[in-house]
This record gives sequence, C-alpha cells and structure tokens, in this order.
Amino acid sequence: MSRAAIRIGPEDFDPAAELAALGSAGAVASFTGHVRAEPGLVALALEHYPAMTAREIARHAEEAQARWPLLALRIVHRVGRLEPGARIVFVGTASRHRRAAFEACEFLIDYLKIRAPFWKLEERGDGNRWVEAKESDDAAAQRWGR
Amino acid sequence: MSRAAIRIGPEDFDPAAELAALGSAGAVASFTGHVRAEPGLVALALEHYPAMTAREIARHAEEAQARWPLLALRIVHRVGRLEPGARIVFVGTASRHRRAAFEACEFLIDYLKIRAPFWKLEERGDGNRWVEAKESDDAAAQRWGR
Amino acid sequence: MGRAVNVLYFAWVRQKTGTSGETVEADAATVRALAEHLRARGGGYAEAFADLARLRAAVNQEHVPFDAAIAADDEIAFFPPVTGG
Amino acid sequence: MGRAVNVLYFAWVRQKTGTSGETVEADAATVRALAEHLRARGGGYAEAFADLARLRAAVNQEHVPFDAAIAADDEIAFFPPVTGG
Repeated sequence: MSRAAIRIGPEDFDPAAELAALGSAGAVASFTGHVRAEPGLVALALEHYPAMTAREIARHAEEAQARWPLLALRIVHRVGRLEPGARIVFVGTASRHRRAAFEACEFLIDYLKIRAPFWKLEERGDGNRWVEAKESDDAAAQRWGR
Repeated sequence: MSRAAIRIGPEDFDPAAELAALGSAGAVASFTGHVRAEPGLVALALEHYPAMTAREIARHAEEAQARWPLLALRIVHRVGRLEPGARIVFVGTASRHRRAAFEACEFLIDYLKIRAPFWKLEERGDGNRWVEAKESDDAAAQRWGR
Repeated sequence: MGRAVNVLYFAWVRQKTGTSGETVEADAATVRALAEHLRARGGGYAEAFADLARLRAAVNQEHVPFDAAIAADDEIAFFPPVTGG
Repeated sequence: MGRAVNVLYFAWVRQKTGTSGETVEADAATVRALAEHLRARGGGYAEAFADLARLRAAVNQEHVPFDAAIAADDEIAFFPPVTGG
C-alpha cells in the first residue's frame, strides 16, 4: 500500500510542499483547483458532511491505490468561505508511470468535484444562492465505471 | 492565444515557481517527471537537437492551445547528465476546466516523452548504453490522433 | 415507543430546519417515514421536506434511497444533491 | 560541382562519426544519396551509415524519409529513432 495523505479543512495549503511530499520516483501528476472568478461572485462558502467526506475520500483513495500502481497520493480540500482565485483543492499522485499517475489523479479529482458531499453557497452582490448539481458532471463520473 | 513559456536546458527548475506562474483561474494540471531509479543506473545523459526541439515543442504548444481552451502553459525540459531522482521535465497547464487542463497536459507530456528529438544515454556501472525507442510508446502517441 | 436517531441537515435543508443536527424520537422504520415525521412539524421543517425529490439521504454516512430502513442510534442525514468541491 | 549542406549527427551516430556536425560538399540529390556518400568515407562513417534502417533523418528540422530531396544550405540531421525525454 502506498502512502496516502488526506486533509479536509479551512486551512490554505502550499502546492509546492504537497508536490515535494510526493517524492521523486518517476511520474508526479497534480491538480490544483481555484475558485473561479465569475461576474458578481464575491465568495464561495463550502459546507461539507465531515464524517462522510472523511469516509468517502479515504475509500476513493484506497480504490485509486488498488486500480493504479501508486507510490504516493495526497488530497487536500478546503472548506469554508473562499474568494475567487483562492486555492480550493489539490490532488497529487506519484507512480513510476505517467499514465497511472494521471489517471489516478483525474479519478480522484472527478470524485471530489462531483460526488463528494460538499455544498457550495455562492455569495453574490445581490444575495446568496446554493449551487445546484449539474447533469454534465454525471458523465464525467461515469467515466470511471461507477 | 494563451501564455506559453518553454525552456529547454541543463538547469534545474522549481516546480513551485512553475505552478505559481500558471495562475489561479480555475484548473491547473501539472506533470513532473524524475529520472527513475533502476538497478545499476548511475545517471542518464540527455542529448537533443536544439533547433528541432525548439521548433517542435513550440508547434505542439500551439496545437495544445488550439485544441483546448488554455489560459497558460509551461514546459520545462532538462538536458545533460541527470542522476536518478533528478527532475527532468515539467508540464503545467491552466484552464477554466479541469478536463481541458488534464488533456492538454497529457498531450504535451506524451509528445515530449515519445516523439521529441531527445536521446538518452544510460550510464551504468558496467558501461554506457543508448536507450532504444519503445514500441509501446507509439500506442500512447496515437491516442492524440497524429 | 419511537426510536431515537441522530439527524443531520446540510446546506439549504439546514437553513430551513434552523439546526445542523438533533436527536429525534420517531416511530419511523424508514428514511421516508422519518422525513414525513419531520415535515409534519410544520414551519421550516415543512418547507425543508416539502418535496423529497429535491432531497438526498444518507444513513451512517452512506447514500441510501428513501426506502432504506433505519434503526435506533443511526446517523441520518438529509441534504440537497451534492455539488462537489 | 556538388552542393554544400550542413550535416548534424546525434547520439551514437555522432559518436561513430566523431563529430557533431560539419559542412559537406556532395553531389547528392536526396538524403539517401548523402548518407551513401558519407558511408563511402569508410571508418566510423561506414559504421554509422552501415544500416539506414537504424537511422532517421531530418531536413531543416523536419522529419523526412530518406528519399527526400536536399538543396544547398539545407540542414540535414542523422540520428537514431528518438527516445523522448
């Protein structure tokens, strides 16, 4: 079993430190997500179901380790109020082979961005609005045969 | 046209600085490659055809920008003598959408790892040996419809 | 006699019920029955549970259909479809 | 009169010819004819160009087949199949 590190919380993170912690064994793929700037968007407030995110993310990390020959993986996801441009998520994977690193990284970020128990409240100049689930996300999730 | 930065040379690079230069507009995918440790491998000496790598990499960067809606891309590739564990290549892409960032990143690293005019000399305890081209790489390159 | 379960609410469901969680004693054998019990309280609860098609549920941190059975001490969560991070 | 072209060698081709590049005057209209001209020099050149199936060529930084035409002042490179970075 490879090394896996998972952190969910309001704290910001340092992508450089995350990358460095993935080692230098061959192929390191990473994804860093930021809150997108959109007209009128003041901030995004992320709420989650902590016991469920912890459990589900750990399970998806295990699944990634079972499906791909990973040497390390790191997941960081922020919650709370985040302004446009703020880092929100990091997924990093290390493998001896680049395809495995990329696929595992995409699998994990697809899960986090689509199925993980997070809810987003958009804070706008004219009020707040809960973001609704998108149809298009289902297609992305189905890519992984779940 | 999005911002593209390309550097080919013997100098090491800082993945953190590369990541930071990709901005914070949404989705940042990256790949960092290291020289893999293998039994008996002392170092890898990378030789390239500078005028051709410059031209081909620039052309592939333009193709990536034409195929995917990128906001920025950065390519760094080292040449010269590199020991196991050393960073050898970085590809980073930024887009508003994660799928575009991932696909462009994989497209570029596949090109660099398979078709770019680099040659590798393995320095081993028992002598030096030029690495031969691999069949399996062709399948990966064909993924991109070239 | 009812059974005591731990109920959690997220996102706009939490906003409508006015609480993030509570212990509920209810004679409910399924998630749906529990939701109907909560709706019958009226007020914000009636609003939160007005249309179950807009809600999702989990029992002990696993997504379940509304027909899922519940037992004493279960942790039952109601929330809108997740939007991901 | 021959035409002067700039010839580059990479990897083990460079090791066998003993030089990374040179200007060559040769009455060669194609890459193949140039390769045969170089092979005829004997020594390391004969070794480098012994089996053209093991070599690849580029004219002015573009991959070409050995039948490609060459013109004066072209940059012609000979190398093993690329192995990538």
